[in-house]
Amino acid sequence: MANHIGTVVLPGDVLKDIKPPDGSKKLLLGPGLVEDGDVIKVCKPGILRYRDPGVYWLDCHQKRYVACKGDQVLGIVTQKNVDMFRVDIGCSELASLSYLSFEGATKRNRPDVKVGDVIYAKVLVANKDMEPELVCIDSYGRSSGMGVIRGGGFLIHTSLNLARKLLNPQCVLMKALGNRFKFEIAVGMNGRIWLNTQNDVQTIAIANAIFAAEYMDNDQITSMCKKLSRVMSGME
Amino acid sequence: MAAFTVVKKEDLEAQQKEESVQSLRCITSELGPLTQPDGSAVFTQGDTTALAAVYGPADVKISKELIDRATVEVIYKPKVGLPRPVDRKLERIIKNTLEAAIMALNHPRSLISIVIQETESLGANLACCVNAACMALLDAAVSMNFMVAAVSAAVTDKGEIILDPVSRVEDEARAVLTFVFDSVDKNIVTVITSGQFSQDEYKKCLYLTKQACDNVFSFYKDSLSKKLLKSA
Amino acid sequence: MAEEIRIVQPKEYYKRFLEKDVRPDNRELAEFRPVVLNIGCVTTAEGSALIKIGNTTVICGVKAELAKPDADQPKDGFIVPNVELPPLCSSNFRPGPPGEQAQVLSQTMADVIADSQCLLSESLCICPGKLVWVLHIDLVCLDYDGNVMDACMVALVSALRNTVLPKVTVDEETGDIQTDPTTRVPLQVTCCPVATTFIVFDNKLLLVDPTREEESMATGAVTIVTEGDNLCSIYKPGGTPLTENQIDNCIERAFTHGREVCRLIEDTLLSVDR
Amino acid sequence: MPRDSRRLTGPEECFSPYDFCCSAEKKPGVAISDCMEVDNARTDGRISSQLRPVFLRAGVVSQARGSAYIELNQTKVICSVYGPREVLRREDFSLKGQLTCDFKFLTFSCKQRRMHQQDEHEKDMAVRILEAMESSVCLHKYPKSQINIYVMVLQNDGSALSAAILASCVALASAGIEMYDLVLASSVAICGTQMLTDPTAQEEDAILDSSEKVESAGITTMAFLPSVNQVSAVSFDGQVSLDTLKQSQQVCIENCQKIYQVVRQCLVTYAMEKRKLKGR
Repeated sequence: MANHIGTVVLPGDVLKDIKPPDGSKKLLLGPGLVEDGDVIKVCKPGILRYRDPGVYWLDCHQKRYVACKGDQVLGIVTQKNVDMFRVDIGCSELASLSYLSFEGATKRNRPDVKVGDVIYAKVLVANKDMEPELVCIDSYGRSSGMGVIRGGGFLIHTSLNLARKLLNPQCVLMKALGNRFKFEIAVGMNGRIWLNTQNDVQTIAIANAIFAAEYMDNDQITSMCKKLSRVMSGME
Repeated sequence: MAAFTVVKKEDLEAQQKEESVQSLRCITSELGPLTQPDGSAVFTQGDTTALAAVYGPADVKISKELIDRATVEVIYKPKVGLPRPVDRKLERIIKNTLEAAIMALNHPRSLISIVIQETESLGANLACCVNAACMALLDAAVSMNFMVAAVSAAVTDKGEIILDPVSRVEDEARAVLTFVFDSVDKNIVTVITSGQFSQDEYKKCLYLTKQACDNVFSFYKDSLSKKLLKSA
Repeated sequence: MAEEIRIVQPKEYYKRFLEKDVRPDNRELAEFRPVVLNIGCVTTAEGSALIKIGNTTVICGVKAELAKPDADQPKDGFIVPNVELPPLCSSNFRPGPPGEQAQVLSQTMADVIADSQCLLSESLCICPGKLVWVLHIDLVCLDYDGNVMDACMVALVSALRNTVLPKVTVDEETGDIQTDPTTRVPLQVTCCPVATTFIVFDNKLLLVDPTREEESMATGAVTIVTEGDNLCSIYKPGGTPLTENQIDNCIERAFTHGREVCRLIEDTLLSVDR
Repeated sequence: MPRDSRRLTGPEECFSPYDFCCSAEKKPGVAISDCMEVDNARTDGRISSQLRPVFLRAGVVSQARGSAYIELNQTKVICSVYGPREVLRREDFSLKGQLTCDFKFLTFSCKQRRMHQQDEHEKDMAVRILEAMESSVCLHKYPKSQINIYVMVLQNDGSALSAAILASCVALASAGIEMYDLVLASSVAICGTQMLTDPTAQEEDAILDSSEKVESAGITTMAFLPSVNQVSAVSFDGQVSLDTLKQSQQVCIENCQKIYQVVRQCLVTYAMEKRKLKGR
């Protein structure tokens, strides 16, 4: 199996030598892999990744978000219904978000959400035959950072794998930027990123830094951030 | 943007025992030239060029909605003027070809729309469009059962067969055949022919195009590896 | 009960039959529907034919008109085939301009005429650079029960074979046109291309001459146009990938079917007195 | 007119070869005398009050709810009925069902080629058919729904309108649409003192655009409900005195009664066949 890991596989490729690791009988297939009878088929172009125990998935480069259970996403409220909001999270249909799935919300006191608000939420239900459903509370009923994002800011759209890259603990971009600038950021798995900085110049700078980071490795990123901070200090 | 170019030199010939006429023209492509669509590609075969853009899975009009599978729509834009019946036929052919490749069952009640702009039609236009569309789908990472590669061949009056003909050859040829193969077991997804030809001429073309389609597939692989490894 | 299943789960319904190698209209997989051909049924047209393949009915009329040829091809006449799928023939079609399917069919007809060269546009020349014939070939589907492509092709060829044009002469000096409706000249139709359509059911079975229901469930289709011992067109627009052998098999069957249909057309032509 | 991008099109302007026939043989328009021979037998050998043989058949279109095909010698008309089906747009919702009619001469159905697009004449015909049928169909039984009649003339050799009405009537009946009564139709051509029953195209042309002026000439078409003995629609082109018109209408009614048996017979046989199929 080693020969496949880390290499690029394309739709239609059959991964014969993927077997559950000895010991556990279980084999977990991530995005891009489907079980077709007794073989495992690739259905997206991507890089095959493996993690113990027996977890396989593809790193694929994609712009369109397809809802997936447990993802934390950023969405924009587009409609208000009787008992739920419709939220655009960038997938094929609008996600639904119940009034009651906010911290401390009851039939009496409804959360204060307006059409156009940006929401940070978790995908509760993601099924190809149903519209996705969001919640803004964890299993304990707490809003662990989720809910309506207030206080201005700026929303940018990126490719999904850039979003994943930023969220990856190995990625130094956030730290590097954090050393120099003071800003708030929220990254959704659906490739939407919310930024809030001290002034527009910084917003633009950071946004560009993020876009630029897509095809950089960590060293390049750090050097880029150094350059950026130098330029910025020149401007301010 | 994952924008770059891979130029396949005539090393294709090396892989084939045929003489020089039996090779594809040089293939180049650019993945993701457009920023707005979910996936896009420019595909060039010799002087023939097509630009394809993919949107989806996106939301679909109720009138077009299918409850058990994704709606696949192809829009072919000719260089000038409104689409005429001849363009509609091309549209239909490309649509059915891609429908076979796309895993429509994975995205029910959604729309996958492919827009193809005729850029430069100098021989083997249909093949070029199909390949461009396939690359665009790969760029958008739409889930697919297999990839498709199209190759056309011309039968001259003397009965000799020329792979991937240029427009001049096409005009003079007695028949032009375009084949589309799938990447898994190289079965025939699409055959479109024009002009009269005998059965063994058909067989010959099939044999040659089948060999040549491997080049297209390996080209797909190279291009995508470059793109993906870059972003990793 | 059977009817209910047919409506609720058509696929299942068909599978049950096909397991036993028979189709719901008790045909075998490789069996064609009975064909009825009526040539010369519309006397207002220069040529006409009506074909019934099972329930599918297509009428074809050829109307000849005169026009000035294009400057760059002074010898070429015009052949203008058009296929109409009116709302009359099936509830799937709405009134208004032709839909995608009709356009594709029209184009296919035009392509087949060009590929098979059964009617050369030069043969429609009356006076080079001055006057040529325009053949408006209109195919109208009256009953849509599948396999319209094959039906159209037969109707088209029969109608062309049936077409006779009045004698038209152009005066060299004055250039006035003279029509003599009493003397009539038949069209020079050199050959008779025949289409044979197969559909792929459930990604494996090959059914010939599909009905509407079968078409709606098909996962792919192949149309093979034969002309004598030559192939005129192999038209497989996508759908389930097929192996070479499957397609070769189709070609073989297409050839035999082609000969039969040609014979039918010939016989019918002999039977119509003109 | 913009070129039709959805069809294959020929050159911009074409003309029929028959416009260039030798002048001796054909004048613009036919003289009425041409279609009348001595001892008022007509060119097709009928006497003035004689109908053409009617061939009528129900259930010819397998896909349609009901359909019919009628032949009056060379006049061939096919008609199919779809529905009742729900109205597509919500705004034209009504408790009374709505009846629509779509009428088309095939491009090759007349001596002169017709265009693909429906022209004024065809729209007018559609309206006339609708008027004839509407009063007889029990539309109140089909709320919120729509019944479509589609009529196509394969070949027009006169009396197309009456043929179309007969066809739509049989089609509706065979579709099991509830009707108060059958709708029969017949045409009469008036020229001077002559009453030509069930005129042919030649006669129609002669009367409508004849070169020499006639003091009274025209064509009456009447739709008649036999069992309730009422008239649902009358259409007349030309100019005649009022009592000649009355007279012509009388002739129409008589002819309709002659046709009644044919229509009846046709529907009975159709019902029988259906029964047999059910039995199996």
